[in-house]
Amino acid sequence: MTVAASGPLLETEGLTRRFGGLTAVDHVDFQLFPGEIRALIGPNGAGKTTFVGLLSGRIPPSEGRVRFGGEDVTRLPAHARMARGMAYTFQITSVFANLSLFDNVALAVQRRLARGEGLEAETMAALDRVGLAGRARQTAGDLSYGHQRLLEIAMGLAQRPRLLILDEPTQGLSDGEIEGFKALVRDVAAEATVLLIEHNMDVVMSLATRITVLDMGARLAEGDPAAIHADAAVQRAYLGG
Amino acid sequence: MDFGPYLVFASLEGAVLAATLSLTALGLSLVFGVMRVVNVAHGEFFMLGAVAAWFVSALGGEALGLPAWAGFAAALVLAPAAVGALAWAADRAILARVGYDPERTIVATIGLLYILQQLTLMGYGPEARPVEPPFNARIALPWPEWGADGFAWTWPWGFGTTSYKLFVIVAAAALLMAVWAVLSRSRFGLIMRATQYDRETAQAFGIPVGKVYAWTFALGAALAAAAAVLIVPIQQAHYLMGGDPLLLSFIVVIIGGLGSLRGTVLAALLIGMSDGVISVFFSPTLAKILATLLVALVLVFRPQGLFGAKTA
Amino acid sequence: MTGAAKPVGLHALVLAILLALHFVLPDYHHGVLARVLTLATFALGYNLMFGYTGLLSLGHALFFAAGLYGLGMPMQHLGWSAEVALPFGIAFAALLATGVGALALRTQGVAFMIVTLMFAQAGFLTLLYFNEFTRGDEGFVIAQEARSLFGISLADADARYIAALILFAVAMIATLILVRSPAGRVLVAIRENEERARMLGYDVARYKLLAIVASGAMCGAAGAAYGLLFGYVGATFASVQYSILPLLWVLLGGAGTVLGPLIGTAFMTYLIDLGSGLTDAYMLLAGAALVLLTLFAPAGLLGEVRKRWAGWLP
Amino acid sequence: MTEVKKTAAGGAISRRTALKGLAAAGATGAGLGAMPGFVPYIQAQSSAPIKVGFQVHRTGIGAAYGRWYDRTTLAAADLINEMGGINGRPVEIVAEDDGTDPKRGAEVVEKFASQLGCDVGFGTLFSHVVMGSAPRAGELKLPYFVVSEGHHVASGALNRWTIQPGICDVKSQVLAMAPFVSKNLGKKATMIFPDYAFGHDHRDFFTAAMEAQGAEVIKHIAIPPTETSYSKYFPQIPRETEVLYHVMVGPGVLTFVKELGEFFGPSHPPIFGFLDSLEAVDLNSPGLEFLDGTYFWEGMPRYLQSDAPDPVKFYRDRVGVDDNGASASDPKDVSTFAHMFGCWETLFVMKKGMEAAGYQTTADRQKLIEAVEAMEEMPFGDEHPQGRKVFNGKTHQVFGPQYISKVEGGKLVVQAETTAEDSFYPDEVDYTTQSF
Repeated sequence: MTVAASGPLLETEGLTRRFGGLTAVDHVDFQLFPGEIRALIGPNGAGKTTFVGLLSGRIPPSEGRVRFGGEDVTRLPAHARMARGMAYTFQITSVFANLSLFDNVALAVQRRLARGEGLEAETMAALDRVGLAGRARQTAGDLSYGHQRLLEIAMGLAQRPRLLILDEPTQGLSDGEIEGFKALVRDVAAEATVLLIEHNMDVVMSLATRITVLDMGARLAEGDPAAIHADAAVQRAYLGG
Repeated sequence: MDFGPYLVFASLEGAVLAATLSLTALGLSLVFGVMRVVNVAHGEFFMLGAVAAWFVSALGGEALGLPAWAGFAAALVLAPAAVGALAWAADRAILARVGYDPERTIVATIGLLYILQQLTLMGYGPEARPVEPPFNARIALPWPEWGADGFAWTWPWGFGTTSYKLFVIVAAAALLMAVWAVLSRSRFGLIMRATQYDRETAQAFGIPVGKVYAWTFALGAALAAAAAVLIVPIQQAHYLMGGDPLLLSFIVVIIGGLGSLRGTVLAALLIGMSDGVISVFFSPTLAKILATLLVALVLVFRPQGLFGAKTA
Repeated sequence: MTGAAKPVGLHALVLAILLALHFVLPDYHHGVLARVLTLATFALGYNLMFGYTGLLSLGHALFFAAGLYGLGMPMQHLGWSAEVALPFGIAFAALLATGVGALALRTQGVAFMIVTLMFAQAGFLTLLYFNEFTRGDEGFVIAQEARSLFGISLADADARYIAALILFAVAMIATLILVRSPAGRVLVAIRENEERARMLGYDVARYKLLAIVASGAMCGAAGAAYGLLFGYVGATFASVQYSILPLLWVLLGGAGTVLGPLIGTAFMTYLIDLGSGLTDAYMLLAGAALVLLTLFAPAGLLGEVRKRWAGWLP
Repeated sequence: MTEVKKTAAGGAISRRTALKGLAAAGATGAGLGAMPGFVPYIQAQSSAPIKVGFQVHRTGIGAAYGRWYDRTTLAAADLINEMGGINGRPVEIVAEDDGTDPKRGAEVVEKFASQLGCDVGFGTLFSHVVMGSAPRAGELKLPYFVVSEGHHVASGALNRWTIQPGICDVKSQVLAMAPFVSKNLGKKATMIFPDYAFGHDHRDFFTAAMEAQGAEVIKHIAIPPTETSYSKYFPQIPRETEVLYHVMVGPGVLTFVKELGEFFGPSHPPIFGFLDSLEAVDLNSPGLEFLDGTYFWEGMPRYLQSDAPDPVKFYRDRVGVDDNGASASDPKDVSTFAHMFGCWETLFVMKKGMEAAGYQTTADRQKLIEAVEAMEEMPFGDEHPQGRKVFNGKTHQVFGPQYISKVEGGKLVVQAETTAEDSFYPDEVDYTTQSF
């Protein structure tokens, strides 16, 4: 990882996606450096989810490129990007509802284990980290919503990603759960770079080391939390002024 | 027969298939589009339509002494109504209870298929029975020819059709127009489309989704039965006749794009005509193989159907 | 992994019972069970794709027939021995499954059903078209003398049963190992939520193809064994009906359970066999049974057991 | 796999021992023995009926034939029982549906042999069911009498236990037809037939037979079995066709013939068809008027001929067929008259064979086959109302008369009758050299 130490972990150039006549993401240049907790914010319809869809490979771009760890991954399908060290947690909880918690997390773990050795231990460790180890044999669909979000994060962690993309992770969580979540992300940041799409400004302000603001599919502003807080353009975009 | 007349002849035959197929497929497409279930018993509703037509016309002819055209006209009304009622009952008794779960519906309708086939075999018998067409004059067709003596009309050997086959095409077109009018102009059509578009929202707006489903299922079956009544004077009613229309309807629905009336009709035309035209160029079984593979490859390389818009 | 003892023990017990039945069953049921075991292997192959991977194919008769003809044609026309023809039949089915899979997997859902159905129908018609070699719908009989493996005649009732049992046992154990392995977990993940599996970094298309090829090979093995054990090769086995049957067997027994296919096949076979002794309307009974099952046991016989009492069943 | 050998060989012995033990336990009604169908049958006593396992197409595409095969068989069995049965024992027909499916057919044969305690298997028509069932009959050493008209028996594809003594095969039928067709109707024939093995027999043998007559078949049109409309293939009939030869089978036959008429209108060439194209179909169905003046092969004349001899009348009467070949109780229910006589005659051959072999128990099955193989001449009479027959013990196939009829005034009137000798062809197999 000599490259990553100096250069960006993730980089886009002129990334664009059009749906029919609508341009959801419009020539975005974006850089994300190792060790950051980056928040991606913007009003509804700003193109945040489309943008991370382009990053993760769920959506093919109309134009532009994506580089990950110095490698051009624009043409790679989603699964190949994940295999290179991305992890993605869904905005709408998307665990395997009919499988046990163990199987859910084991699926995240087993891909990088050569012969399945240590599968059980690693899986349990990931579950333990989000406090769900005691429920390993339960069916995921039976969990409460908050617990399902935690499971989703456990699956992200279990992949040991270089980049963890969290799409609105605190949506629907209680205040208590949000506090726990924040601690978890700070913990994770020691090992992985985090890209966080988030509506909850408290979470953003307390977690992010840097913030990127999208509006109308374009990058509106970027900076540390204090700078963004003070940015007039950002305020206009949010307040519709 | 020369190539030119043969091509026209085969196309005409294809058009008859296309006409009844578009009705049958439209029935399947409505069920599929609105209820999101695969009705494997759809072909059996087609078969029941044909069998009911035989009963009505035989009864009308023997017991009441009605002429063939009156028996046929009665069958055209009564058979779809009876089959529709049966489908309505099947929806209430079975499909509604499995909650229109896609997989369970497939198994349940396979079960229904066996039940309907067996009951027909027991009540109607294994024979293929004919229904007399209301009229059936052979119409020899002329072919333009430029010979040594200039332009002339010739009458190629075997080049012709029957008045009834032409009637089938016209009647199917009229029925399609009527269905189109119901779907696009009537309140029921509006409610159906709303349910198709978004079941939850429709429910929230007070649309009785359960009732809409039952009526849609009945309408779909009635359309298949109507197609069968039209075709039964050409092909006889037989208890195993449902397989082919089911298969072809599925193909048409997929190629035409889900829930699109225009697409369904166009796809039925395409399938019917290609069935006719391919038979001009190849030996019959080879023609069937090629037509089958063609359909498969169309689906493989245009999974959204030929007429469906590519969704992002 | 914990809890491995129960499933392994159960399946060993089932095989032991099947072996024990060999010694005690009356002739007729002994013969019926040999056929059930062969066809249950067909169902196991189907289950791999449908029950575990969630791919509903309506064209699996193609793979059964590929094994059947892959074995039968070279034996009939080239004088191959069964020892060579059997693996050839299986390989032929697997190869065909690779081709069909590569094309059909570009589609999903109902389109996938139709495409597989169309390929199978084209295969069926091809058998009729080349009737000079295949003898079309009438098919052909494999001579009794040729039907032996390593000097054991499979036309003999005892050898036939044991051979069918070995076939089934191999297929069942292979299924068991696969579904309990990491790869099996991925197949289930694809069935449950394809997009999520992809976003965990799995090459979903490759796993699906793997499932089709494994499924095709297993169904082909069943087809080849059917030809060898029962001596008849015919196009009927490539017809639509034989694509629907494994779906029914699997759904009846319980999709996504290892023993479900055997239970479903045996249940349906005996339903028809006993039913036809009672009434000509046995298909009415079969139809009614299907409707009742969807109403009251939607997960299939074994699936319901797993849901209610035995969550540990693989 | 060497282990298999041990298990299988060892199994053979232990399996029998175990079964004996079970039978002993079964006497107390315990265990499996208590379940229906699990008690092994007990060898028939001398007064018990002779059980004839009757494989019948009650469902599937053969159902229209199956119904009439059923009626004919029961009528023959009743007659045999009135005559005092076979070797002093009554005959019992044990019917089981085979679904017109080769897998189910094989299962039914197994059921006859191992479960229902039948002495012989009998009856099936569709050739793929015969092919699927025959190997099992051979393995179970069950005499298997088929009534299928396929060439599969005489071609040598089956085994010593499978025998066709009651109906001629397609090869002999078309051999007998070719001289008439080429002399009276035309030298250039176009053939339309189903793309089934049955159709291929017609294609191969009739084409060769025409060539032997100095005539030719100028076009083959094979119709795929999944087809439901036929007109689109008719333009392939060449203009120079002098005679059109058609044979069709399955539920689409009436459509096929009707569309043929619509295609030609008033100017059709001479037409020669096999009545298979109209079995179980009323000749006076709407749309068939054009058939007037065309010719048909008939296995046995459907309409009562003015000069019909007594055995023919007797047979029609016993089966319950009216003068038009329909059910005596329902004139709309048309029989499969051209084929179903085979069931009647086969049962009488079986009777004769059992009497010659002194058949008592299933242990005498081999003697039964040998007795039938020894048969040759079968004279016309109540037992053979279709006509005098000659049986070939080597090929297990019978040969007999064929009828050529013309449609006149909505009825089939016999024009010519060929003899058994007209339909002979060189043997293709000698089953008597095969071991049992």
